[in-house]
Amino acid sequence: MTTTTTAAVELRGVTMQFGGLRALSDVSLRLDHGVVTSLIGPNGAGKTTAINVISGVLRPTSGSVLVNGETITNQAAERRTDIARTFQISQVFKSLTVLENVVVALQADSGYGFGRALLGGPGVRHAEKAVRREALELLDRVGIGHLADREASTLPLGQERLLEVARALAMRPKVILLDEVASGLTAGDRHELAGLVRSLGADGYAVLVVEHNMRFVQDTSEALVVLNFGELLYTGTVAEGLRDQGVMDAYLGHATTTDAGPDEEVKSDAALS
Amino acid sequence: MTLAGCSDAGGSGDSDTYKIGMLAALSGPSAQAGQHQRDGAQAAVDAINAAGGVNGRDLKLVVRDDAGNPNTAVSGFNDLIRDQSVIGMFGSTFGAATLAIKPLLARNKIAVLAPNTTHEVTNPVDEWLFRGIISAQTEVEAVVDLLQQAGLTKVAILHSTDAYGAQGGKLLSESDLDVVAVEEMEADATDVTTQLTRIKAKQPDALLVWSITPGAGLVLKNAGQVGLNIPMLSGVVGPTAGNLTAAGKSSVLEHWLNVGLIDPANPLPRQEDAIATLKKAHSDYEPDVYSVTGYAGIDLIAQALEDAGDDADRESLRDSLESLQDVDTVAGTFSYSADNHDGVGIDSVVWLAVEDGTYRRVDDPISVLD
Amino acid sequence: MLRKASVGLVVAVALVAPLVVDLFWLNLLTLALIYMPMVIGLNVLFGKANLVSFGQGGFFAIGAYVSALLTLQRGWNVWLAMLVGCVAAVVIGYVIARPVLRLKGLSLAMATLAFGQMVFILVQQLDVTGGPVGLSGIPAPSAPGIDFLEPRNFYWLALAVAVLAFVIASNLARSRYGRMFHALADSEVASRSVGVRVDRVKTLAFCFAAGLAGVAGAMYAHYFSFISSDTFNLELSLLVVIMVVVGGMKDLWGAVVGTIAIFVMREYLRSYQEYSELVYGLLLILVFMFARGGITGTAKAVFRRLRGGTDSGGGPGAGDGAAAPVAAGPLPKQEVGR
Amino acid sequence: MLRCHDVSVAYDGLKAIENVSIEVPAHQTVGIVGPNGAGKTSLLHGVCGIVPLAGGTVVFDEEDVTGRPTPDLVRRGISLVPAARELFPNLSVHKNLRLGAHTHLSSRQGRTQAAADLERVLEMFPILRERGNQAAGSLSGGQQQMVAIGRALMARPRLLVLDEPSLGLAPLVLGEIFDALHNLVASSDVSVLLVEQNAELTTAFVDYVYVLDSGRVVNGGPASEMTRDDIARAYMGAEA
Amino acid sequence: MDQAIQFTLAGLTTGSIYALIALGFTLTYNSSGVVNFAQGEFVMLGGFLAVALYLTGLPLGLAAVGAVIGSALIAGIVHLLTLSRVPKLDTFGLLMVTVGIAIVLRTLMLLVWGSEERSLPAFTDGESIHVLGGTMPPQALWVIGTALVAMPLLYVFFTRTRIGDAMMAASDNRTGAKIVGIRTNRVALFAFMLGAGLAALGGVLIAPITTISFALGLEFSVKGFTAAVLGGFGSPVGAVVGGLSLGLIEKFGAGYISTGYQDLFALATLLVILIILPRGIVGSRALEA
Ligand SMILES: Nc1ncnc2c1ncn2[C@@H]1O[C@H](COP(=O)(O)OP(=O)(O)OP(=O)(O)O)[C@@H](O)[C@H]1O
Ligand SMILES: Nc1ncnc2c1ncn2[C@@H]1O[C@H](COP(=O)(O)OP(=O)(O)OP(=O)(O)O)[C@@H](O)[C@H]1O
Ligand SMILES: CC(C)C[C@H](N)C(=O)O
Ligand SMILES: [Mg+2]
Ligand SMILES: [Mg+2]
Repeated sequence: MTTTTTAAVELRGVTMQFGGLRALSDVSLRLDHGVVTSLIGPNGAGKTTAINVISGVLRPTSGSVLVNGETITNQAAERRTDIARTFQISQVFKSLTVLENVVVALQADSGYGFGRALLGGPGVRHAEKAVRREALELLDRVGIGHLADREASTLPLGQERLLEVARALAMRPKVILLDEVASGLTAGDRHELAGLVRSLGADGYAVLVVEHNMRFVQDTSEALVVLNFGELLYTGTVAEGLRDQGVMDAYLGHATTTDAGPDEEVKSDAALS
Repeated sequence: MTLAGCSDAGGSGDSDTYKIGMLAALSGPSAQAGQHQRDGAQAAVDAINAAGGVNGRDLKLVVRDDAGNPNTAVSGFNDLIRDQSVIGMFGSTFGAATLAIKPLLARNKIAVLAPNTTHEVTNPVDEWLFRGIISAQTEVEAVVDLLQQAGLTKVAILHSTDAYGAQGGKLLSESDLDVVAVEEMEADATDVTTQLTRIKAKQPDALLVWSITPGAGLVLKNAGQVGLNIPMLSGVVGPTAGNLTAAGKSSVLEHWLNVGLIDPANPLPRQEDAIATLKKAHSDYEPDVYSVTGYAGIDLIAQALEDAGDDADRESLRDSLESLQDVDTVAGTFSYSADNHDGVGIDSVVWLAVEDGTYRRVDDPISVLD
Repeated sequence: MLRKASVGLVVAVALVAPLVVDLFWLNLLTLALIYMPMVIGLNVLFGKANLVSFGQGGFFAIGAYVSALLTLQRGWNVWLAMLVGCVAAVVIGYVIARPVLRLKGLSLAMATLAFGQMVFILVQQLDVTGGPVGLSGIPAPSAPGIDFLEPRNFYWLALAVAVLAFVIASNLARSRYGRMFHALADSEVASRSVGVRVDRVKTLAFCFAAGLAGVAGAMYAHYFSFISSDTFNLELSLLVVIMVVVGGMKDLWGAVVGTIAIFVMREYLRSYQEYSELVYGLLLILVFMFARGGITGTAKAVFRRLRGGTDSGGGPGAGDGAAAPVAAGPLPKQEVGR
Repeated sequence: MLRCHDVSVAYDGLKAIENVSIEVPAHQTVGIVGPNGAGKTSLLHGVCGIVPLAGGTVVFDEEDVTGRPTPDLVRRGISLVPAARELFPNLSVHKNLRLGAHTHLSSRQGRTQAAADLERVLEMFPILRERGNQAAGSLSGGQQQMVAIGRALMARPRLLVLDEPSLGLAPLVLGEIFDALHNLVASSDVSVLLVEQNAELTTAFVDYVYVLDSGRVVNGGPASEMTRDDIARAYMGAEA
Repeated sequence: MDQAIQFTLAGLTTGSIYALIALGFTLTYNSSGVVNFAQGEFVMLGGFLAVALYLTGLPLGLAAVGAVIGSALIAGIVHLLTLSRVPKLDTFGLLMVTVGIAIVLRTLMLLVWGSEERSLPAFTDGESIHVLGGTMPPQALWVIGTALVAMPLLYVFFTRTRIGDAMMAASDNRTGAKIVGIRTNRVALFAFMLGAGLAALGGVLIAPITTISFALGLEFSVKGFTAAVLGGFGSPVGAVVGGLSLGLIEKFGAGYISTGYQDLFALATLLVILIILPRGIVGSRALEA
């Protein structure tokens, strides 16, 4: 882990409150370029919330979000073009084809203007052709190029996940946040996806992987962040993290604990763990 | 009721009938007006045919629904004139619809007799467009005269937002009366107590109600509810006979006065035949302004056809309409000329008060107002 | 192939029709063509971006009155006035887009309905519009050698405008904006996350629809030469929605088909007097019960079935075997991770 | 208990599964495995009447229930946990769970029973007790999955149909759920039809496995006799 | 001051009718996602049936009850013929079907009962009631009272009864509802009938103070819909709050600003409220449609 350079993304003391519930409590963490980080924790620990805060879907109650050292806490989601993400509960554009899903992301904040869109013409056709080619490459990269012309609503679960990954890549982001992308994939697909994720790290992206499958975590990540009831439980390497007693107690099992954390309301979560 | 449209679509132009086109608001909120008008026109056609027709030929009414809407009126109009054998037209029920077809008449060379009070129907005069009822000005003139005679000059106005109500309201408020309140209502409103409350606060001598059906009926109901008990007057569209029955013994009725055309129970000599025919044809409602104008319109067209002679066509019908003089109809005594397409004036007005839940012609309207 | 053929057929019919039909049908077709841009606009707004507007009648009225008044009272050239009428609709559309587009679904329907009704009331109440008595004598457009009072000539004009509206709308639908409309309709949060400026894109769609309604209104005023407030009531706005949905929202052709179908049906039924509304209502019910995709959607579905169901209904080129679920599902992923 | 014979499901005229025959004997657990897009979900939805069958028959409890609407099947004792969860997002967690017992709530006995069942479900997923009044749509992904499973249990099914129940569940919870399901099958007359990507879990849990591929059953046998290899092949290019 | 009282009374009376219609919207929407634009026609149908039954010589009370039940039965038949057969349509498709239903009902009423307006005698005789200087007909008390009783009943119905739960579930997620054994078709039918019955009740109640005419349905539908959205679509409390607010806004706008602009004022207020509170005053359950 490179702590000397500026972090690709940094959360500083982020708290996210939903009514009486504190989904994130004073969480600080960082993602670095070229590093795949896994974020794990029990159900309801705040993992998706963290992704929502980083990607701008949610504004934190307090604390700040930095990208490349710049504070962007209040920037709208659509302006955070350096940050791409997938959704735990799939959000593909169902009425578009698989290819068009990717094209939307490729063109969202660039491309010809409204006037040219109305007039059409060879310039537009040319741009369209180019972007389709590019989209197809991305689809091939995640392995669903052969589905390019299918309507996304007809995809089975597994392929929806891969499409979301392709769509995220299409933004040409610096940071990629993957929320349980491997869930619902067959072991074989998961294995291949792990390879893809590793290669993203190697390509210099800062990648955040949220997963419940430890095999996938081990296969993809060097860094590990563990959340528990909205609190940071561990940051460090994957290898050490998975052996950490606290992490085992809270998340992986083997033993139960009554340590409920400071938040009154979520005490009984502990029983669950 | 028959599906009139099915049979005539072919338009065979058979030489033993005269086809008269009619545009009417048969659907939409004011369907009652259009339907009564159509019923009246049909009754006239049937009566004329029973008496041997015109120039030995039968009349035939071809009706199109325009829902009282200007743009559908244009389609209806085009639908009617494409049948070359339609020789002249009557309609439409509402002024705005008539105005929408006004620009098309000269181009299609077809005369239209319009049962509308709306000022613009005859201003400017269009060669092909004739008015078949007293004008808004005439109604207003009659009311203003009467109020001045009665010394009730401090008045309030409640008018509907359609063309009839808006124009009447405007003319009244520009008159010499001392207008203390002008309130508006939708003709199909369901509650006007607020308007009446505001009016009551101004303490006028009289209330002038200018609204197409069913607006006036509601005023009648709501006035009692807010305790507004002053003389009320309306133009040719007042509460319907049904409204009067429903209102029962409301004290509001004691001082209600209508600019009218007929008293069904006590017709004028020129009206007797028509009223009898209308009553026979439609026993479920009393003849009203709409059925009466429908009836009178056909009478006028029939008279013009007769004048035009055996080989009447669209143009000669227009010419003879324009030269009609002193034709007695149920809606008044009509005379046209090249620069006057209005037909009737204030002498065709009949004053109607309410007695025992129905309209009665009164010769001394002022007495109703005190 | 088939598409090209049917487009050719439509064009041929549009070109030949005015030469063979009588005045009644010519007027009906002209009217349909006049309304068509408005329906096309709503087809894009509703069918693509899933933003419903029950207030298009308001923009139609703005186009009509602005253009009519500029010519009647200011003596402007008709063409210029129509253009300004359209621009006025866009500007008003822009002003209300921001606040109104934060709403969705039924709330949006209500808000736009309210807007349309507010315009209606203003038109009814203001002196300058002539209220229910209306404005008469609105001039027809003029061009050297062409008399637009001649109904056939106005037909050509209306046809030209409708075609233009169709072409730019179909360009738009196939452009990156068209895709973004779909995307934000499917998932706003995902759209934002891939960088779609949702508010801006929605506003563009809304203004586009407003502008086309404005054009239609301006054409309407100069065609009839008479307008009055009665025309611009709620039923007009509802009628536009009905045309869009009956024609089919998924396809721009739906706007064309829907406009003509509803016009022809309504006007043709008028001779049935009181019964016309009954038939109209029944037809509406039947269309929505049995032809969910509207006329075009149903026609497509039927056609697909006739062809033996090899098309998965996906985008262009989806008609080959690769789209069949059985074949497509389990293909091995050779290239993952390369 | 459940016999599907030559079942087909089609979307827009295109078959997603074709002539699939499977059987779930009473008191047994049956798993269906196969690659993404094989048609597993389609099969479950066809059985439960969520999508219409394009062919074949479904017999439940010796009675032909082909083409019956879903609510009827629920009343006969078939409960589905769909992969898409299909919760009532705007209703509270409690309401969601109680609605699971909807068909029993008309009798007093059913209501007391439901109250006890609710207690059991909340013991199984204590976090749901905490979140009782929260709208189900605002729960975390895993929490929603718990509600989906809990809701199905509330119906006291005799055949529990689970589509990828492990989706989004943390390992600890997952283990507990499968333990609980195991106990349920052992202690009552519930049968289970399970679709699950997690091969270890599946083979450990079920008595019998079918392998589905490209819309057809390509293999099947008692879980104990299926080798790891068989299963791995079913998932295509598996690593183990 | 007297005027303000008078406007308040008028506003509450009119608002109560809006509230009843809005409650009907709420019912059908909550159980089947149907925004029933024929709701206003059922107001009129109720009124017409009551008049027709009354004219056969039935006592007023029986005629009223008969009209409400009759309207609900007719609604049931309509639903079975139409909406029951298209459970999969989306909100706007369903809405369009109800627009068609409205047109058909309106025309049938016109053909059966003609275009003449109808009315009923007041339920209770007596002079206008004087309240703090304002007056209102005794009938207005019936109207207001009924709306105020209907709201808590419906609230309890939705939140405390099994069938109420089923309705909420069915509208929230139809597939989900089927999965837990709810017969969504029956629920939808029942709700449609109940909603129509409520609307018909409104029609019966106002028949003595306003006009019953085939043409007024659309107006009532629009006002009821407006009220429902204003209060928060899908919430029974919202329906009543929205209905009463709309009635008051209209009457005060008309009373203190201008009767010509009364609707403009009401619509503008509605827009502002929606923009500030996109989910209505009470808060809608219907996030998106
Ligand atoms: N909009 C919301 N309103 C109320 N509570 C919320 C909301 N969103 C999330 N929560 C709560 O915040 C907590 C954290 O949720 P989050 O989705 O971040 O969990 P997670 O770690 O992603 O869990 P999982 O592994 O189950 O996906 C949960 O208890 C959840 O119920
Ligand atoms: N609504 C639909 N419309 C069209 N095709 C569909 C639809 N739903 C599924 N399919 C197709 O049917 C096939 C089987 O899909 P299904 O969802 O049953 O697979 P699955 O085995 O459950 O996959 P997964 O493991 O990814 O969930 C796929 O090819 C899919 O594309
Ligand atoms: C007096 C009525 C017959 C109304 C009249 N036709 C008008 O609208 O102008
Ligand atoms: Mg999560
Ligand atoms: Mg599946």
